[in-house]
Amino acid sequence: MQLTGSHTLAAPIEKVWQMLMDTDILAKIVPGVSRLEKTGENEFEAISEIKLGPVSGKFSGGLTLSDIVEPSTFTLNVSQNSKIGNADASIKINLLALDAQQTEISFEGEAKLSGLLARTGQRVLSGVANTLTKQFFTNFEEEIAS
Amino acid sequence: MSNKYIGKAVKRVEDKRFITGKGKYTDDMILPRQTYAYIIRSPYAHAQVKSIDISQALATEGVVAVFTGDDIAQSGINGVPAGWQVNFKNGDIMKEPPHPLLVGTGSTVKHVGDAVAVVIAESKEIAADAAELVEIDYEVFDAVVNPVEAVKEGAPLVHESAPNNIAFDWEIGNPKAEVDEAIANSHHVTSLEFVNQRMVPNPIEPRSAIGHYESSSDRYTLYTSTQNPHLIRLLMCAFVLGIPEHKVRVVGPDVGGGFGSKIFHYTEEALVTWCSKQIERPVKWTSERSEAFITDAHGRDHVTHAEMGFDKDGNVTALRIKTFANLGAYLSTFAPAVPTYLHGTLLQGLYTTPKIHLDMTCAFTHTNAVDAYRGAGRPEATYLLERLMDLAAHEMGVDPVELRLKNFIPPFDGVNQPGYQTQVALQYDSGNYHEVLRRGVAMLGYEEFRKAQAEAAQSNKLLGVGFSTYIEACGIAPSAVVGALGARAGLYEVGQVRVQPTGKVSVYTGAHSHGQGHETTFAQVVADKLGIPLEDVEIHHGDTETVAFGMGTYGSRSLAVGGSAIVKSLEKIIEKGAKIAAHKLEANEEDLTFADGKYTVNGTDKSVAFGDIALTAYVPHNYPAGLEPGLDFSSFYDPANFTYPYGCHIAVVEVDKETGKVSLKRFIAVDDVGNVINPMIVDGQIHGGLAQGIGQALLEGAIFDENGQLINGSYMDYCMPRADDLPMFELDRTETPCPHNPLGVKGAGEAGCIGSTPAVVNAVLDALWSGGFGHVKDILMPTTPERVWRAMNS
Amino acid sequence: MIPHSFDYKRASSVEEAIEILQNGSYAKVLGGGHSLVPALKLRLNAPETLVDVTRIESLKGITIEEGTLIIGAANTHHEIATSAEVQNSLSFLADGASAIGDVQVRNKGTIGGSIAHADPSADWPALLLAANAQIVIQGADGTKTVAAQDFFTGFFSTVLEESDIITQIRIPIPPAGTKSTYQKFVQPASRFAIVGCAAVKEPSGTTRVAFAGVSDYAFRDEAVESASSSGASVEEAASKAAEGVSIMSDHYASEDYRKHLAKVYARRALVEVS
Amino acid sequence: MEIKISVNVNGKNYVREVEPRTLLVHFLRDTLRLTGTHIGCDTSSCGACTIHVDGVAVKSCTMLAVQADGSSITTIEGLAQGAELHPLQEGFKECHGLQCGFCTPGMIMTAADLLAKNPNPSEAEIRHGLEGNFCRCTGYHNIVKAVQYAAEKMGTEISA
Repeated sequence: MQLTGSHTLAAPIEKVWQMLMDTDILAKIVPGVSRLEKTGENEFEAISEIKLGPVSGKFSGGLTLSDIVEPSTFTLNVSQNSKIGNADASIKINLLALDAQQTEISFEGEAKLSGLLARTGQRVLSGVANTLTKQFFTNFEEEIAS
Repeated sequence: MSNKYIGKAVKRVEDKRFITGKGKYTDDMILPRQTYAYIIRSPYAHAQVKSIDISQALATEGVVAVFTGDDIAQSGINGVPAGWQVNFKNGDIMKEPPHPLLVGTGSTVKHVGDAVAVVIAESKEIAADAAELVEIDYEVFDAVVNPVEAVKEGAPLVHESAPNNIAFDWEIGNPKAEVDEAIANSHHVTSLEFVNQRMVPNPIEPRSAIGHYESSSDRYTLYTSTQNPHLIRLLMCAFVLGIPEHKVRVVGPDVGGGFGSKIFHYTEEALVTWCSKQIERPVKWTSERSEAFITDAHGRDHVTHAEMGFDKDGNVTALRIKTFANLGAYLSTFAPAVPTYLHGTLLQGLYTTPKIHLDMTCAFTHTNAVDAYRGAGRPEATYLLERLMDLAAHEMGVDPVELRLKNFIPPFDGVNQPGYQTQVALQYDSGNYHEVLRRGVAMLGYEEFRKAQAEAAQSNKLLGVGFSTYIEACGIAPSAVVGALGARAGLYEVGQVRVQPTGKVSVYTGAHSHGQGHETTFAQVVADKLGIPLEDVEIHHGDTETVAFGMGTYGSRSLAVGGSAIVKSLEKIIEKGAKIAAHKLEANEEDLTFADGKYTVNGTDKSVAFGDIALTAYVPHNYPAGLEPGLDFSSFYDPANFTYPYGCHIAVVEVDKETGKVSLKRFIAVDDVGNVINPMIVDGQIHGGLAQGIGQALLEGAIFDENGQLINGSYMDYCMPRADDLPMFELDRTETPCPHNPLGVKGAGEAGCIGSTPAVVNAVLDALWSGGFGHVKDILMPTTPERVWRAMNS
Repeated sequence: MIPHSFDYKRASSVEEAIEILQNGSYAKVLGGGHSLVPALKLRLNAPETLVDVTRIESLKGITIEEGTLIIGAANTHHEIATSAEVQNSLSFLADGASAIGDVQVRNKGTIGGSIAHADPSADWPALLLAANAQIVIQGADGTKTVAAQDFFTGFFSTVLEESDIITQIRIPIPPAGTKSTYQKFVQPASRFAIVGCAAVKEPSGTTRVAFAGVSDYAFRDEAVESASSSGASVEEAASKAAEGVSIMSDHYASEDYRKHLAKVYARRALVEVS
Repeated sequence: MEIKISVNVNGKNYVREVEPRTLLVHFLRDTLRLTGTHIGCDTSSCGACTIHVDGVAVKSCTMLAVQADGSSITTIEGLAQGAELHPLQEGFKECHGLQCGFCTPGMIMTAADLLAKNPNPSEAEIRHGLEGNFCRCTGYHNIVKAVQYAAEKMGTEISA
């Protein structure tokens, strides 16, 4: 599953970067994540819960940040396991200052699904990707505004 | 002798139980003290099992046992082998890593669905709940799913013992240099690269198996939804579990369809048998559909580059093929034979092609095993030939019917004219190939169709016609031949006829019916040969305890081989009966004629009925001296050759130019399956085969993503034909008897599935060509609306 | 095929159902069950409680009152497809209902369950959008009526709160001479819409066009509507379909093919109502 | 926690305790041992489990047993009137509308619902009416004929 998107946030690049590097904020804006605990340098344990229509699943696993180039890019690696299937995603996130108050955030990556999710969920996967992307940016905007 | 039943559309005797809900399929059984197995399967296509923690599951109330691959390995069990060995071109031995029943700690899973642990519990609910408590840690590796990619340098390895993922390579036909030269010298060469996609057989009954070990007798019974119980017993006992065969009974009760996928010995069969011994209770496993998608063997999956050369008159000069066949992660029972002996040997088709060469590479990938699926190799050969024929006709601007007629092998009956020796090892038995095509074309109304097509070409609904002619090698086969080709079993069949004292007849056959209607067709043969009512005959099959031996049902072999075995026994019965009759009638045996159920002294009205003979055989008070009592014979029939059904299939489709959607408007099939015992059942077999072949052309196909996940692994995504996807079929047949078996039959089970696929795809292309899209050479199967739309807009 | 364990409660009134839904456990409303039960069987969801609302009398019945067609939320697709009230007033809803799933699904699945579920490829949402339906919702704080256009908020998402029950669907019967249609391009395996286009054209020229299957959720296509309402040709109006929305894709129909189909089906629908 | 349900199946009343999660098809097959109703998939797609609940065809794999409480159920075992086969059962036999027999009970129950709603269906209506049932053996040709046979026979019986 390809994950791509971009969005302009009304905040300076430094602030956006700081927020992304802040575990508590990251936990709030990544859709579904309910808990993020630091387990090492740029390594976290993540618990998430996805409820989408008929599907509701609890996932757990790791989240790591790599290839960090402040304040412009890093890669978010997520590995989440559940009884209905596992998701492993690697997403490269880029920040670009449009002006002093506006930052374009874009990402590109791929999520690999396995198990029952991969086998039975194809019909709605693109919708899931779109929805999670939208949620991410909405959450981000809300967090900036708060 | 007049036939009362043979050749008649006798209604099926087995139907009564099925239409009243009294069929007995494996999952319908609940044995006393039965337990339920839930198999935990890898969600990854390629990963190492780092650790397995079963403690929580084991502690769950109602859980009887949990086993892992380590337990299996400790009891010295290696895994399931292939049933056929095909060696490399250079003579090297085929790579054959066994398929473990459960993948143990430290080992790698090789496809999504590879089994890792089994939870056995008092109920299926408890088993399913406890399975969630088993914690398995995997380290995931890259996977490879495509056979062309798999053999490239550096591709992820499926088995360390198989470098470059090559199980074996193989070739057949004329020397490659001769074929290269003939292609080079051809006036026209039609070349095509195409994929024969992966199919999921999908019998509607998911597989099920119950292992039942009884310590009192130290005996095992395995109930399993299989097409050949004896072969399962042979493989499981001798090669997997090491149990003496006489201690094992395998029963294949009513089986809800197979289409090839239930021929093979699956790991689950050995697993429930083994587990049952460990816990001394019956263990049942029934596949769920989503589980079936990732554990049943799939079919087809070839990537091919083919070239067909023609001279300036349109005669085929040569055929050159390079194919990569995907065998999946493990070698399933028949897997090595399917792309080779069941495929390469059919590349002559119905044509006089003088030079043929196939170069085949068989690859391991991180996917389910690929094995025989209805037609098994022969549909792949037919698809290749018939797509090339229609494309060549299009490219050369000649009529596809004329091109075929020009290149057909001339008629021969195999008696007065010899069989036809092909360039690819086989000798065809008999055939009149021109006739089936002429009949099909007449049924179509070819000229009128082309007029209608020309009119439709101006509209948004294009019309197309596709032709296909096919031949298959069925009724496998002479044991000596298949043995020389690498089969690890003989391919004869067993038929036992037991005449009861009252003249009723019990027949035991090693063929296995899972929809084919053996209980009726075989009874028709027996009733007519003995001149007794059909009701007096009962056919028994599917139980190793009652049937001496057998090779099961697949490859359209049941009647040709199994039926012939029964006929051999009937001949022995009649011959022995003649001795008894001669004694009773005080006549010479040579002066007797057996017909219509009685022995008559020639030229007199003195006769004795078959029932009297039967009674005398068992109450031998007044009996020929030196003759054994009883009337019960068993025969092993080993055929002299394959049988060669053939036919012509014609599809008419409508293509919506705006959406690319293909609607099948008509389907004409003229088949020659040799003599026909029950035309109703033969037509039914053809219908079913057509639906599956059409399904491959229009709807079906497994899709693996690059990580080895089957992304359409449910009926929500894997499209199969429904009632409203198909028209009524228009059938006709010719009957050219098979010259080398006593019934003259050739086999009908796969025919429909072999000819129909290229007919439909050719029709789609013909529609496009008529609509001004002459540049389109191929559309991947299934020809989904999007693919057709893209082809038109490419 | 074995769901996780759950409690089952059968509500005899909407109030009782709401009360059960409010008791704190993770509860799901069970209508016909044809979206929920398959998910439970595959263990894709594990509610603690199911509240069966299908036997609540007030959720049944199809009536016409003062120019409004009122469909109780617990009516099955089959009941709607064969209702004389529906056939006579808004026949495209009957046609649409009979295009859902298969016979068995239509015999058991309910309209309320379908729209609460808000599957992006389901037929009802598009039909109700084009019909300008109102959805009556009863919840802890009383009853409210929400326009279909406001009801569907996203991918499998609606305005429903966790203890809300859909009680009725109210559809204004359009003026005489109104034409309507539902054109569906079906996914042959799932029977869901790859593209479903519902169109209603009133004698005044006012046109409503809604799509199922195209985007993350069913939507009214305002560009097509305004073009059509203002007298653009069918071709021209249809060419504006599905622009500016995120388009779904899967192995059966990619994004650009689906978009193309939306335009084809918009045209076919508009031809039917013109 | 088990719940007591009472159902009438093929004319017989049963009161049983079931887990709420028990699917109706499992209740029929495992508890009542009526194994003519089959399970062919897990996504409510194949129709092998089709039965009649209160007179209409439903997929018993997509219904909980508790939902059937108080209902009247007919399964394939209850379709014949004593020894006399239902016209559809007869039609399937006469027209060779079955091969392996696994989809057959569901197919017959669906066809019975179709004929109840539409006693004289066209070929297209029959094919459409069977869209919720897979048959992998017959190619549907003879199933369509079997339904036509039954429709004709039932029509004659009614008019006679």
